[in-house]
Amino acid sequence: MAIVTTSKKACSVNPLKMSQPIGGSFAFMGLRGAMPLLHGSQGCTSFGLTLFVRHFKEAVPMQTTAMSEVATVLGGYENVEQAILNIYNRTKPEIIGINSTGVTETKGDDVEGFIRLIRQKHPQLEKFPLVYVSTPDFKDAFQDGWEKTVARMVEVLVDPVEAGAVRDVERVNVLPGCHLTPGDLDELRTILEDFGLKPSFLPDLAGSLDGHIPDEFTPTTIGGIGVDEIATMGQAAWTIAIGAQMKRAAEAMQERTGVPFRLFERLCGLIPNDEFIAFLSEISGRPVPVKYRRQRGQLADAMLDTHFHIGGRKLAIGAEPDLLFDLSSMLYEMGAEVAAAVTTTASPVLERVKAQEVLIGDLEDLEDLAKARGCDLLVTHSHGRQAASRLKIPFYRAGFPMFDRLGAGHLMSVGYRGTRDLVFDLANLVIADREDNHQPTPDTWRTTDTGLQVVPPQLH
Amino acid sequence: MAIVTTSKKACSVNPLKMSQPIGGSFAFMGLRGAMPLLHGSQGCTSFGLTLFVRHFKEAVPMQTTAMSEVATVLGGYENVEQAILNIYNRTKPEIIGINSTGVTETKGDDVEGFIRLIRQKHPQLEKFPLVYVSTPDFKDAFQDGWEKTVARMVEVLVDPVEAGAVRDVERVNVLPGCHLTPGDLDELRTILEDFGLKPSFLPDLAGSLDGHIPDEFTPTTIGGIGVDEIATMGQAAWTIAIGAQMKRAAEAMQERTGVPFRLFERLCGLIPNDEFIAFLSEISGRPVPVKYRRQRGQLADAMLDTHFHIGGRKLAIGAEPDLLFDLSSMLYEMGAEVAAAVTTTASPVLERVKAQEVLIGDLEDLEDLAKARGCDLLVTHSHGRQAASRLKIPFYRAGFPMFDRLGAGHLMSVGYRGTRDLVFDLANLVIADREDNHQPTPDTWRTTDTGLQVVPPQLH
Amino acid sequence: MSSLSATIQDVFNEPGCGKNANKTEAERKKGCTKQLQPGGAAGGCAFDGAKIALQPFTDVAHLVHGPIACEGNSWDNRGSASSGSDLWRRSFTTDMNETDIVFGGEKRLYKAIKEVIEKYDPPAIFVYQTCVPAMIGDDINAVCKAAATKFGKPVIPVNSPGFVGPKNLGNKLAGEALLEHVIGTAEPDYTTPYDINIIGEYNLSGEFWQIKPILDELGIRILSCISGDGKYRELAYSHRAKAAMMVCSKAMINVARKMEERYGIPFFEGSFYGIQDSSDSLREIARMLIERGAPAELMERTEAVIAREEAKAWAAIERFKPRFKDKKVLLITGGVKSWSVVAALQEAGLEIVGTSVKKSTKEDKERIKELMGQDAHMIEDMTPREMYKMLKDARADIMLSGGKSQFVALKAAMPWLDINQERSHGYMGYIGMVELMEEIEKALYNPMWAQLRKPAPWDEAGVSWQTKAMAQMEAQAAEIAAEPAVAEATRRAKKICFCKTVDLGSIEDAIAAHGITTVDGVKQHTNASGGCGACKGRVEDILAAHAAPMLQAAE
Amino acid sequence: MSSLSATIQDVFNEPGCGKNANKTEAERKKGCTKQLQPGGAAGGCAFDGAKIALQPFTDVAHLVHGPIACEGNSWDNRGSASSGSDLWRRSFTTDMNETDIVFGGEKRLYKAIKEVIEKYDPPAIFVYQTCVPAMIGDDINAVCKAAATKFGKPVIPVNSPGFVGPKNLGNKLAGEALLEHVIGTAEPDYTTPYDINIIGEYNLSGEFWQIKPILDELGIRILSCISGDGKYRELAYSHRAKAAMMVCSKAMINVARKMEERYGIPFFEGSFYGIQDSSDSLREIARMLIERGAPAELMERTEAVIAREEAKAWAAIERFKPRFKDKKVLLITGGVKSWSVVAALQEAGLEIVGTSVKKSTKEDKERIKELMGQDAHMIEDMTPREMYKMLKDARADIMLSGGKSQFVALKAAMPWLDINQERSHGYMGYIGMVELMEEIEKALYNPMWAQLRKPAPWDEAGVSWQTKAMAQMEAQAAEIAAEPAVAEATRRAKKICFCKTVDLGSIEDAIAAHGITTVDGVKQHTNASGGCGACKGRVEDILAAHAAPMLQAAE
Repeated sequence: MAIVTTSKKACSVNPLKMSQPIGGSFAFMGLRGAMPLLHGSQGCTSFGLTLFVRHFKEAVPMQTTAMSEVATVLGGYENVEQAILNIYNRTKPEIIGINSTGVTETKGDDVEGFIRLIRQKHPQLEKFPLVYVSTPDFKDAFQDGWEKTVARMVEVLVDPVEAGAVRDVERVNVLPGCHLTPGDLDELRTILEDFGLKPSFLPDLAGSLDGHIPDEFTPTTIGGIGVDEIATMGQAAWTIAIGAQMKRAAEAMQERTGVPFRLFERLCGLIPNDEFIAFLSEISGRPVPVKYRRQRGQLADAMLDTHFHIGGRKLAIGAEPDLLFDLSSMLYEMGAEVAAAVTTTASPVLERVKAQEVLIGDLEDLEDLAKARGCDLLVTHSHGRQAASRLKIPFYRAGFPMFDRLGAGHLMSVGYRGTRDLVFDLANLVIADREDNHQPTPDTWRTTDTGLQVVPPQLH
Repeated sequence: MAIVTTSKKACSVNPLKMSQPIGGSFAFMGLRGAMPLLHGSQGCTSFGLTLFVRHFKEAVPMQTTAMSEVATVLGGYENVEQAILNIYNRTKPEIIGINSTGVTETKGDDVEGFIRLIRQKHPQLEKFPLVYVSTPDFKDAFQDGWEKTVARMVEVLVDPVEAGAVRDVERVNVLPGCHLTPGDLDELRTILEDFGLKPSFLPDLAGSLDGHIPDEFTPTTIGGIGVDEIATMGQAAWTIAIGAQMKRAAEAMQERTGVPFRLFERLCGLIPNDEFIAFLSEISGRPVPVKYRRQRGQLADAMLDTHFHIGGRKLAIGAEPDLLFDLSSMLYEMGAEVAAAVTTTASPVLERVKAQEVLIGDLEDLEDLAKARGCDLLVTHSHGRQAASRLKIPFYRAGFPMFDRLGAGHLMSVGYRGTRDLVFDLANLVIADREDNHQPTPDTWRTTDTGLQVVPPQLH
Repeated sequence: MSSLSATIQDVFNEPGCGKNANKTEAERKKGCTKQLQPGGAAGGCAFDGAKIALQPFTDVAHLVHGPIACEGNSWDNRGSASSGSDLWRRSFTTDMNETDIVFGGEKRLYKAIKEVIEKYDPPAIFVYQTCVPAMIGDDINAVCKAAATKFGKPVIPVNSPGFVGPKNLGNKLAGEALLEHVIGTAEPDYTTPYDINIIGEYNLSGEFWQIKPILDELGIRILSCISGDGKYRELAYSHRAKAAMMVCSKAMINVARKMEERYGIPFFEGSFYGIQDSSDSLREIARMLIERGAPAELMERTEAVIAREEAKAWAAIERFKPRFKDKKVLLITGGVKSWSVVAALQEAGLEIVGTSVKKSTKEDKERIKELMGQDAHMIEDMTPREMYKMLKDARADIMLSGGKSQFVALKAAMPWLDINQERSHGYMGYIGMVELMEEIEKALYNPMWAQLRKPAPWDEAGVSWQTKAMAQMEAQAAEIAAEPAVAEATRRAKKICFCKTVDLGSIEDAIAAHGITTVDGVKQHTNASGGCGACKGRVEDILAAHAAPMLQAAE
Repeated sequence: MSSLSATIQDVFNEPGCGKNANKTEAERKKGCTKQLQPGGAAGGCAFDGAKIALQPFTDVAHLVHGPIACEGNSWDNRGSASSGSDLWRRSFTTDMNETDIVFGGEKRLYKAIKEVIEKYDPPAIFVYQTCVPAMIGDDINAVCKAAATKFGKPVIPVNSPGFVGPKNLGNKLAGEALLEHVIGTAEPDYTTPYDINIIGEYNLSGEFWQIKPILDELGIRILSCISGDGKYRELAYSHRAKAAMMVCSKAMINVARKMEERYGIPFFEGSFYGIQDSSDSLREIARMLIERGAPAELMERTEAVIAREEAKAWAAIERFKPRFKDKKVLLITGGVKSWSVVAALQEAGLEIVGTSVKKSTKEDKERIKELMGQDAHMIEDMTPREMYKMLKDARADIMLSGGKSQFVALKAAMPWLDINQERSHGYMGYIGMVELMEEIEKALYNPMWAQLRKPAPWDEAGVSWQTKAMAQMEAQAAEIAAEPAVAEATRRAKKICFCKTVDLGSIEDAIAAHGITTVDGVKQHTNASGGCGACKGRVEDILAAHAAPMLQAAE
């Protein structure tokens, strides 16, 4: 039972957190033909855009209402209207997804009201899918923006289903948290299909941001789930929500359509995947394919091989709540000590992190804790690179953004296979660090006379 | 057109090569219930065994005829007989695969003759599968041992098929070279099955050395292809041979059963996989699944992302012929210069390596060449680690053995996906090296006045 | 009028700026606030611009006052290199929460400054204002002043909320902050007749270190580089320089001009991209220093070094000539670079088949014409599809551009090289130009392209997205060509002013109808160039094209 | 009799070896060549043993004369650490080809020596003979001699072809090479009364550096360590040491004993594994040095250091007590280690539920009984299935063993720790023992085990392979227990001698029938222990068990 505390600092140093509006835009990127639109100053969009481009190494669609100082004061109706019209006319999207920002929330723009007005004024937009989500920058974090936006998608885009309607038993909705990569979604799709299930992912970043070469020049998203498919998600037999952040959307789905849901808070590690695979076997009525039996064995074996290196490690981890919970739990189960855990925002999973304490803080906090507690493995997103080089401990990049390495979209942590590759990568990182930095020398154990309790760092 | 030369040194320093008998034993490890047996002194087996155990982190079955000095002189009949009987009685194998070694070849033991005699003497062994292959240590290399052994398996274990016999159009034989990992085989199996084909892998290391937890204590191989399945391989519609080393086995198969074969010399890279997938589409009569269309796009995109880092690299590569040809060709196609190429044994593919010269030599040769030619990327097996640390250039481990990192069995280089992950790994290695060792400083370009032709190393 | 508005107006009055010089008083008053188009904008904001300009000061703590978006989404994203402190790479932000919005964020800001000083003790703190605290009225000037007094340390307010305008406005607002609060607040230990400032150079990828050894060799001391690898104290005493070089015309011209005005430091606009430019800049630095009292022999030494470096560079480039024979380059970049690298590329045997002039001044364009001839392809704004067509039509072998257009080129399987800020290679000075050649050679000859251009074997020829796009465009072109009326309609339909959506036909009609000869005239009648002003050049070209026959007619 | 055979015979006459001491003259003559069983052997060969013993000499070039298998399949596979040269990690081999086999490999070997000297100029070269050149009659002694003369550098032949016997024979043959060619060929610059040799210590994972600081502190100089982190010159003058410690009883006892014989250097057999052993060894070193002339105060200083280090170690171990309460350890290792770590583990609160005695001497077993009581589980050779049962039956919480049995433990989801040569941690001396505790704690409390022991949810309980295996064994056991005749038959069917396949019943019958009281007697009647001799201990135990009632009966 971890104690969750919040940093008391006035100054955040080396933020771990990113803002919630771009978390919202990120969710819209998983819809087909979408244009995410931030209602704010153009910097709000351009920073987010740059972050996504650096992470995925892809052109990413994202627009702005380009609020000027004057517009901010007068209210942004005109900007929202003009932005929607411009996008609608120029890029011919299938949906525009709007998130508010700090600027427009401070003023208090009634964007839902604006949209009603715009639909009235422009009949061509009457039925055009427009989803708006309030996501001020000065509250919550990236993950919250995703959470709220997906929940809102369900509320706005899924057709209600009457109780007792016939369901398609093979159809399954999957609501993935923002901590899953396109590679994770590809893997989940394969697994579900191997059980004969037909999954609908909302959102589906695997279709849009998996780094394939597009079939045409289009300024909106390419791939992703279509608005038409979303509308019919109420016909599915089950909803699978992945990550606690997706409970809200799953509940919305259930409320709207009666589709029952099962929440998997984690999909990294042996037991979580046992539960997942058993569940799929149950709902599909099919036995577990040999492939997954073998993959399970491979994971168990990988755990045995790697536990010598991961076990006993003092982990410092900084990540958004669901990723933090998932990775730190897996590493705890491999024998690592979760010595420093920092996150961005509140979540019910935090108190179940296998650490004494979880701090809602920044990377300075993480670095200080890692140093004070003698951590010897750092896991966080690319912004941790400076801390890692100062701490001189092995650094595993996890989460968003990962801008200083390639292939971020294809990293996997879900499934037996994803977990297997992850623990191999981590162990190899530790082994390489040992070779590079901790070779024994004649002076390694030449301690001053302060007692054996002071064990040299390379002994851990 | 590379010129192939052989090192003239009397002393091999830091060998790249391993011996052919253990290459033969390795092939036997891909059969179910097999016990590979080396006819030689017990050291011949124990060194090989240790090598496999360190690579796979698995208990590996391998036995020895334990030739003593006296037995060597007198001839090894008794030892072979006793070894076969002991193995047969104790471990209840489905097949015993015997390779000769330098010791017994120097004496000139007629093992085929021994086996005939043993079968006569011990009726219980009359029909018991015993495959013998001559593989003296003082000739050829690991890959050759595999090549000869698989060809011999075909000759001995596959039932002949009469011309005009009905074939199972869905059945495909796959003869993988020893440069493929269990992970590669798993991937190939998935691909073939996605085209509705039923593959038989000979040998099938994926079933035996993929690191799964076994179902029972058995001293022989677990998993792998069964002797019964091998016998029926003549019913397949096609044989796919992977790596030039497998041509011999494929030809043996064709001769014995009439099954036509297609040789894929490479399966790493875009074009080789285009050819492979197109071939599968052709023989299966099925369109290419969306999954592989998307994977192709992902690979193309990965190539674009990574070519900035791989392009222009001066590659030093040491590997057995087929792996050398495969990886160096792929890297050449990504813009790397194959500046130093060293291999272990002769092969028709060598002269098609995209280098000026291919040397049959050792890791000292590779290190010297890499130094002289300013190479900045080293690719070879784990024994290259010392050279890499002296050269201070990024080091990618490829081939067998890989004893200083975990997960060797799951590394992939085949398929769009395997190539994609490989180029990401390589590019990230280069990026990390750049960050760690080549950050610009005020003195980086402070050249002495020797002309701009002398470009500092970090400019490459 | 608030002090920020005044500063902004002041910036837009900048006489050193070519663009402003051409604007009417009224236009200037509007500043840049109008040039952003909802749903169609892409660039960064003023805060972004301010941060870009100042962040390369390495020993300063850069503290961003605002909600997490401004700093949390953007930090550690620039490739400037430091030879000393790494404090500039750390990120500091007040990460304002809802309570701060309601009750004001000044207290938090003050506490944040205190924390930064206690923990990191920097020589100075730059405090960046952003939109939200500006909206709720946080007075960062007052907070900074109070903190500076309390902690005895410079705390510099940088008033640059994002919504006041685009990046280049932010660059200038940053410059204003330096002028108002920093420059002239310290004295160097000593001065020499060889002291210069470099203004607007960020030392991306450490590329300034490609040219600095030459300055060192000549005994020329960089008193302050604003801001690449810069230090606060150097900045504070930079007013004692004898001369200055302004590297990027748009970014901090106000700093250069006002330092000339206030401290009599003459400056010139130069570039270290390209061999000729590097030599010109070195000469100009020497000339100015001599003018300000340095011994005349400096010029001889400079010429000697230039001769030596040029010889070495040309010799090094020589080896690329056979490799570059018949190779064509499309150059998509802005401003100075659009022509400054052209000469070197041409010397190495590359043919430049087009260069973008989106951000170029009239002078830039003249230089391009000089170098590439009257028929130079000068490319304005293009859609990705158009850019692809251009690549194909011009039969270019490689595109050099900034990161933004990279995906167009790459996805079209065209060799591409980053020559803007995100690149990891330095291309400055003589050695940098050789480096550029090397990279071009690598990109051009990468065997990958041929593979990527091949369609998958199961795709029918002609159904790849590129061929589809091309076929579509060619069909349209054929249609147009076949029908003169359609061709004319198409020509006239070409959009000239994107902000106000004015096409060529409307402008031509207005010119013909009203005998307009000025851009202002066109604007009055058509509203073209009434937005961001970017199309001014295009309108001028149209006017020129119409003036010629009219003049002829008049003769 | 060739010189190699003579050497082998000599080695088997080794009076220092407990095993040999118990053998008859005839048995000794057979040497170890008989103990390998075709289709049932597993260990390394004599060449392997020689290389293991000598390779830790760091500045020597180790050149293997043979086909690629001997060196190509095995190099760089040991974790010895060096504080200086890394030459020992490079691999040199003649990689003999078919032509060499036909025409002889001596020329190639000579050329290889020349190449090594030209390229690496080592202080000496060790040349290892392997099977194939031995078969074809390559005379490496002659080649080494010629090369040494020609190049003026020691070239030491190590006659250790694999087929002459197992690893431990190779260890001794390596020792013979040192005795014959190296030791005594140089003089140290100076000597001190505190000079010792350490024999048979390989500095795996650098663990000797866990104890060396203490020797340094006491002023005890390691004149030569044979061979961990050793240097050739030190080895050459090692005959000037005042005393020696022999670390591993089996490996190089011939070196220790013959150095005593030739140079009067007394030695003792000691261990630095375990706290008590470390202290005993330090005391013994001090005692011997004092005996050889060192000042008596050395003992006081030694006692003081021991007291301090023990106190620190026990204090450090204290913290593991609550963690180790009720935890049971199964120790599967050989020789000295089977009891030397027991005391420390027990002191930390661990219960040792079994220890293997496969390679243990009678003395080792006595020590075990002392420590663990008469009912100590002493485990002989076991099949993996039996080992698993043992783990379960003894309800052990962790197994400590060498790498070979790891897969049994791990696949059975049992915590396991490598305490033999492949481990990457050092466990020597006081600090090493604490380190061992840490590793045990880590392994014991890893939450992974619980997960791995859970069957997959879709497996029915009881169908995992472990449960299947257990059920099978339990069914058998039940069957046996239910039927006394079967139980007795099973008991009697237990195999005692694996080489000659002799079961317990046959031996008991022979003892009963012939009143046998000696192992030799048993052998004559049953052939048991007529092979490798490993079962000698088991036969002794059977004799002892039968002797007791007989004695009682006689009373």
